[in-house]
Amino acid sequence: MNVEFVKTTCPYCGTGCGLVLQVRDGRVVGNYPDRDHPVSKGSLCIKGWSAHEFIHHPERLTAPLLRKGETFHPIPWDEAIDLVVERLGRTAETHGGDAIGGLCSAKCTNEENYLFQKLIRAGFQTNNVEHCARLCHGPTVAGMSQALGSGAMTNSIKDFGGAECILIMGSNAAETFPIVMGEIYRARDRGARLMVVDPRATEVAKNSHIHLQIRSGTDIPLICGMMRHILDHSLEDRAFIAARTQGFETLNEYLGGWTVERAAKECDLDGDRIREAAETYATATEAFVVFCMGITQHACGTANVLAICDLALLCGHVGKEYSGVCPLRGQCNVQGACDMGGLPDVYPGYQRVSEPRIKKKFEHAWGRELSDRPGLTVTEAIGSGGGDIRSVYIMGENPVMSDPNRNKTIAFLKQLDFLVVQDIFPTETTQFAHLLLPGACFAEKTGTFTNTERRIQLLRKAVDSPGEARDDFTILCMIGKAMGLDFDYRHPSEVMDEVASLTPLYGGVHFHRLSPGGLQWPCPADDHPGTPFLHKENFTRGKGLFVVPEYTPPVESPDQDYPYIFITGRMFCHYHTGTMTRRSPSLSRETDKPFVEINPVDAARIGIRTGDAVRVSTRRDAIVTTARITERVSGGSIFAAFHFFEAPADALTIDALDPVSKIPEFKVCAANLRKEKSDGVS
Amino acid sequence: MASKRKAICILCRCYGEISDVIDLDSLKDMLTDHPSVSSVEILDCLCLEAVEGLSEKIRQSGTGKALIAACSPIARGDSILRGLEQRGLNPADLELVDIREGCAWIHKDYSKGATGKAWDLINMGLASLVRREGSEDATTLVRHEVMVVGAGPAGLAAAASLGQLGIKVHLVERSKRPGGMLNLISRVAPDETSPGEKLAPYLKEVEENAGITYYPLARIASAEGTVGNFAIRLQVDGTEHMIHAGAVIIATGAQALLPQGLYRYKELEGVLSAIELERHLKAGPVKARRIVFIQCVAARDQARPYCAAICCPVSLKNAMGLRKGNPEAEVYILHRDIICPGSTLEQYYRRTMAEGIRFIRFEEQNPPVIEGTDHVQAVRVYDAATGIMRELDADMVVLSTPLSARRDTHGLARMLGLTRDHLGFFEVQPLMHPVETTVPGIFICGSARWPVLAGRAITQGEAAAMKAFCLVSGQEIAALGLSQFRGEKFAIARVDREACTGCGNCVHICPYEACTLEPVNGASKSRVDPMHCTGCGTCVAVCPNGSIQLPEQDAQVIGEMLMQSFS
Amino acid sequence: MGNRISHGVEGHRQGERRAPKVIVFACRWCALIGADGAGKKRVQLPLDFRVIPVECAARVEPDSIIRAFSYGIEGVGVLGCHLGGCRYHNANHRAIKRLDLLKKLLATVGIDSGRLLTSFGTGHEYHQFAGILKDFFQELRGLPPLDEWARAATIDAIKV
Amino acid sequence: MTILEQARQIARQSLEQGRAQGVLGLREAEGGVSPHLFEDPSDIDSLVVEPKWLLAKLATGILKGLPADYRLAVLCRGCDERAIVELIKRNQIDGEKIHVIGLACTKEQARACLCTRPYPSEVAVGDVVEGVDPFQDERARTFLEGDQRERMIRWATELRRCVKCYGCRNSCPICVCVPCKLEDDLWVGRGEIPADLISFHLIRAFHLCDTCVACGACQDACPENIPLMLLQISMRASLVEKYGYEAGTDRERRSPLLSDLTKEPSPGCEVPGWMDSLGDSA
Repeated sequence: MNVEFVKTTCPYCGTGCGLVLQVRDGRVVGNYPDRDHPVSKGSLCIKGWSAHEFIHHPERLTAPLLRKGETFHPIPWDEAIDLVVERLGRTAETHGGDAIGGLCSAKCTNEENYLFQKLIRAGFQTNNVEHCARLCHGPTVAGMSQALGSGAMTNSIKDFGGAECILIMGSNAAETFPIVMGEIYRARDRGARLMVVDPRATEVAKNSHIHLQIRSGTDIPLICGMMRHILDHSLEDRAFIAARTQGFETLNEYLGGWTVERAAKECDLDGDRIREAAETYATATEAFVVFCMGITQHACGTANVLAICDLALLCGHVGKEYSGVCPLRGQCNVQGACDMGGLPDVYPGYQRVSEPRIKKKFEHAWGRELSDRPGLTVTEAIGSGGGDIRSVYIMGENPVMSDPNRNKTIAFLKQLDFLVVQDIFPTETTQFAHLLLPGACFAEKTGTFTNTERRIQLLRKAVDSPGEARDDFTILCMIGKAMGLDFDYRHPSEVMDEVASLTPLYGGVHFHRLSPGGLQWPCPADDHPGTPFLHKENFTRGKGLFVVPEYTPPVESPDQDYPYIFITGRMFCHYHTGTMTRRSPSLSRETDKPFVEINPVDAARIGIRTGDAVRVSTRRDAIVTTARITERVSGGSIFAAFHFFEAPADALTIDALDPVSKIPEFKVCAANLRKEKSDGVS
Repeated sequence: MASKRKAICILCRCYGEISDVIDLDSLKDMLTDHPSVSSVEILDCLCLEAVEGLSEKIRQSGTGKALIAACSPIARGDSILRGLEQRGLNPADLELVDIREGCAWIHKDYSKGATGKAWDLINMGLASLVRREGSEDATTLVRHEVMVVGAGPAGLAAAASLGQLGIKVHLVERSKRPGGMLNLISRVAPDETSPGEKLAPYLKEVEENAGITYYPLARIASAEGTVGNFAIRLQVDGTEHMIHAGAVIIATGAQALLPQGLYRYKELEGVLSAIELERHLKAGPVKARRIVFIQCVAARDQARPYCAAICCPVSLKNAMGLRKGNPEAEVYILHRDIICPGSTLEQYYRRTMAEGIRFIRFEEQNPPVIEGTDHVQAVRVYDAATGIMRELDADMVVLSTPLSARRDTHGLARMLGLTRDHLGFFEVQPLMHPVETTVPGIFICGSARWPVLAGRAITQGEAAAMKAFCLVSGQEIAALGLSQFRGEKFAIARVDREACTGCGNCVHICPYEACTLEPVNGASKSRVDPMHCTGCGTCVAVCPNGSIQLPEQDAQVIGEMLMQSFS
Repeated sequence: MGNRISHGVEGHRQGERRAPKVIVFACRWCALIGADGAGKKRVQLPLDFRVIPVECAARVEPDSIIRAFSYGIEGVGVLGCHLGGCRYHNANHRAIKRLDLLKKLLATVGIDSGRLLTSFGTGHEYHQFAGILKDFFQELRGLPPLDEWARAATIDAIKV
Repeated sequence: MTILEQARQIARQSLEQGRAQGVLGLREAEGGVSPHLFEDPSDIDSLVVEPKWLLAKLATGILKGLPADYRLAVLCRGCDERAIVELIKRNQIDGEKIHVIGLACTKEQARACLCTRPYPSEVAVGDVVEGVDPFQDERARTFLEGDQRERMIRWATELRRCVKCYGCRNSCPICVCVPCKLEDDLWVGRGEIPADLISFHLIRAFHLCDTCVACGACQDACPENIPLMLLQISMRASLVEKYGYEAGTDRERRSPLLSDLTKEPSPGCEVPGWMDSLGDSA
């Protein structure tokens, strides 16, 4: 018998915790926290602890599957590869490269994402490369790069511990980033003030000193009100503003139109709470703003992010070890997928496709002609109802579950000429595919993830993939070679070396430098130690830029037909579309039932008790789910987690987009609620 | 998994005793749409209903499960349940909820509150009823034989009376002669008969009754099996015997202490222990003129904080014996208290005083002192009554020590799973079970349990014989029938082999050694012996993951009851 | 499940805070007989207690006691036979040891160990049972309500 | 010889001299430190003893799949060894198959864990240092003594952080039950955080009342830094005081909670040794 312990990185959220997989005779039999990991320090959340449970699940895809009518049939790899090349090629010939779309994956490694976008860009002269970052931190990337020059979390997770004040906006970190939350509690233990902005009374809110329970989508009024108050009492950091920022005047003017009272009215809060919050944040010597989907998933997402940057710049709370603006990135490698150019407008390292100099560099490196037209975002592509996009290659994504207005998404997928999906399990999306390619899960591959604090960490292969399944690196190389691209890499490390040579951010990143502990980018050179926090002397863009955050209220607001505000989000024991967590026994044991949170007052009015079946409907669609009566949601709003295919919350969500980042407004739409006669679910 | 069938609810008005306080009609309304209720009925007085009618009603209700909300089990409830059982309803399908003693009568002035409470109580009852399962009973065939260990007065009496009842008896004795302790003593207290006459009738029975086999010089090599069928391997000087018995009677007796190192014993001539005196008396008249008895030697002290309760009568008897041998003899009994309970012994005590035996009470903290160089000359004692120090000339001092537990019985205890108290005596079922050990089918009598005089030992022997007879005279024994207690019981613990981690908590805590660990492909799993389990549930409370349960009231039931307790 | 009735409030004088809820695990060999006796003698008792009959005090899982507290039940009683009087060969000795330790744990986390009433051989007679119960309610009324436990778990508490 | 050298030497010897076919310890490799099953003496050079990383639980898992004649040596700290002893008593480990290499903790480590017994029964590596009395620790005391209401609030506030990762249970060497009561909503509410404040934590704590070896794995694993180990301290103290019992220190002795009052502790009066008997035949 052979027992091994393999250190690797957790495949769930962006915290990037360290796992030690216990392997026996080629099977992962256990999973323990890594005691000397820089981020997780021997802890894990419930998902991390059960990260190994789905690896050997019987439903894993184990061979390429070709659709014949309604069913799928296994075919050999070479056939599958030829088919992909042939079909995509045909589309490109007949409709041009821009008729090809590719979704890479925040669940795949940097190397795989790099190869994927290289495949699409070099292979078909199109920039239609996208992934789910669009749906979480699109606005963050857009907003923060505009204001600060970089879209990433400015600091390291450990820095939270040193702050005096932490303002958490639209993040239920206790459920979604438990390990980060631990660091925030550490700060609280040392006397830091916690302030939480959230329409729901989440655990984070309950454990904070100030909970600003705003009306959904009124973050900008709140922040403007705070900034107004800060200026009125001249609590702003004049020196910082003078030395390191520009555009203060325009903002100042704009804020003239704002008063705490007006803000209070918009958010329906008590003005004094806003004042208290403003003073607490401004007077702290070291302060963080931590934010997440509650900020970004709005039609005004980018403006929200800009407002946050303004607030931070105004008080000089950025560019220091214990101060900063910290988006918590959702997926284990969503940061990396963005870094690797999994976006329609940039090459790896956020180098604009529209910039001729950059284009040249990559054309030279890849030996192919490239397109300078930014590609379509996934939301635009689907929103357009298709037509321009004829064939799609999806690697490890499940848009049917994750994208808004599900019916539209399905319609889009159905009208495609060719859809190839590469995944480890059958998903709601794979059922619309023409071809399925069996990929490898985190325990079966070598590569790197970049976590939310820009830490590039190694993934170490522990076991072989089941059956014919191949790790996505190999699959991409097979396709690339078949298309005649220079894809003969022997090992993912060679890909990372290529990345290093082309992107300054990763300039000094090589596998041999990554253990233990990994490296935090920017790491421009081989002798560069990495960067724990950004914008120290200068902002990446030089000076910090104040941008006016134009306030636009939510697209849909409650009316008599749809009297409730419908909020979507996550819960502690499941992850995103549930492809992995719903197949993990201990997580399913915890909850395997969709639910909707309803405030006791509303519940009493409609006569609903916990456990009752209820029908939630919006202008898009309706779902039947189980009621959970709780004061976590305030009267007039209801909340549903989007992990459950039985009652997909995203059948209901609205596909109104943020003009800049094209993120949909997942967090607010109008919904109706009624008791379902039969105990439909239970 | 417990079946979730619905139950019929029968509510009793008790001629207003209940319904005047509790609003039964509104309870009925609410129960009607209760998920686990099939139908509801209100009766004026349950106990006047013919039980046949009732049982029919329950059968017709279809489910066979019934919840009866009426008076307490101790009032009429239990008897109603028994009645229904006798008419073939499964006790596990019946639940009695006490809403009279338990509710109406104790909350007279709070009608609304009482009704609410009744609702909760009924819900708790339903929760337990719909989940409850019954223990499956186990039965075993009975051998109509009994093994009696020890042929002292108790053992002989037991063997004899079983023999007379026609039961095959194996009488096992470690020494050659039967008689045990009585072989060592001169006469039997308090009636002063000779051991011979005392034992004669029993010895006769044992010798003449063909059904009784006597095994002298026997050792028990091993003992296995449970009530109804024990298998015992005997070593009878050298040769091996295999015997089987439906029940076992322990009559191994106790042993005399020697007062080693006390009162200059073995150091001075004329200082001897009670048991030695017995030997002398047995041999014939004892030529001593001044004899001093010292009581409570090595008894009622730190090391042995008990009173053997027979040393006093024995010393009185020996004093009289000495007087017989030599009417001139002066006999003093130095005691801490004379313990002679019961009218017979008290009479005897008075007789000895009348005979001129002298009694002097001393205190534990200043015991008598023996004087003399090589032969005892006198005893100095502080007379607690008069407060003066007395010096008694003595040519013989008798140290009367208590009986103590045999030290060679731990093997036997281990083999049979018997428990012994910290003094080494075998333990019995507390309270109304004087001759029953903690192991079903094993009974005990005589001084093995606690020091007794021969007469008492004989009575106990006969009592144990009767108990054993009741057990082995039947054809088979049902595990459920073994409960020595009145009323129904939560029968037999059940182990979920899947979940059991084999931690052994149940094995170590079970007061009846009913749980054992046995290997099941590589892991060890707990197993419950239905013949030993009394359904007390002690194991349930220490099982870390609830894999051992009482089917009649498992964790689910308790949990549900808690959930329902306050609606 | 089922309908709900509000009750218990009348159980005691106006203005007094709602009576604590009590669960009593009663050994059917003694305390249950005491409870029955109290009924027979029609002794008037506080409303808010529920008796769960058990075969022996030793059968009561500490888990179920803890669970009761987590349901907001403010007092749990475990009433068994007197030492040496256990029908199950000193099974109650084990209960005593175990519950004594449980009290330690409860006390550690600030749940007054008085909330777990363990009493052996004292509830057999009707007046004893009634007495124990009344005293228990008295003691519980003296303690801060248990739901403070949940309430304490908000940030304002950190300030103390 | 440094502690590390001692550890390596002993580990190497137990392999070379065949005292064990494998040594379970920590290895410093390219990825950093992680547990490792050393079977080849030449690997031993990569063996390390820091950080504190408890191996009892791993050992239990590994032993289950090993061939009957395989003997596994485990590099154990005091708590680790105590855990192994408890596991042997609870039939989770075959005592014959396991061989303990005792490693004594440093003063600092003892202080960090508030460990009363920072050393194994036989110390092979390192030097024994005095244990720490938790009741002397300022912070610990606020969780154990003093005003009850304040303590209640302090605990509630701590436990309120719980994100129900089950890390405390998963990392506990003693917790081996499948299924586990904590996952049964009969005992603990499911699907929401924080975990049911009272039932989750007190049931978990009490299940370990007489088996907790105070290794602190539970609180080391807690992402929200809840001082879980302090839940056990007064119970452990009371067992020591009442019965002189400390979990994991004696392979033979069973928990006093499993025996009745007359036997544990035995209230004196053994039948004294000097007593002999006349036997039955004079």
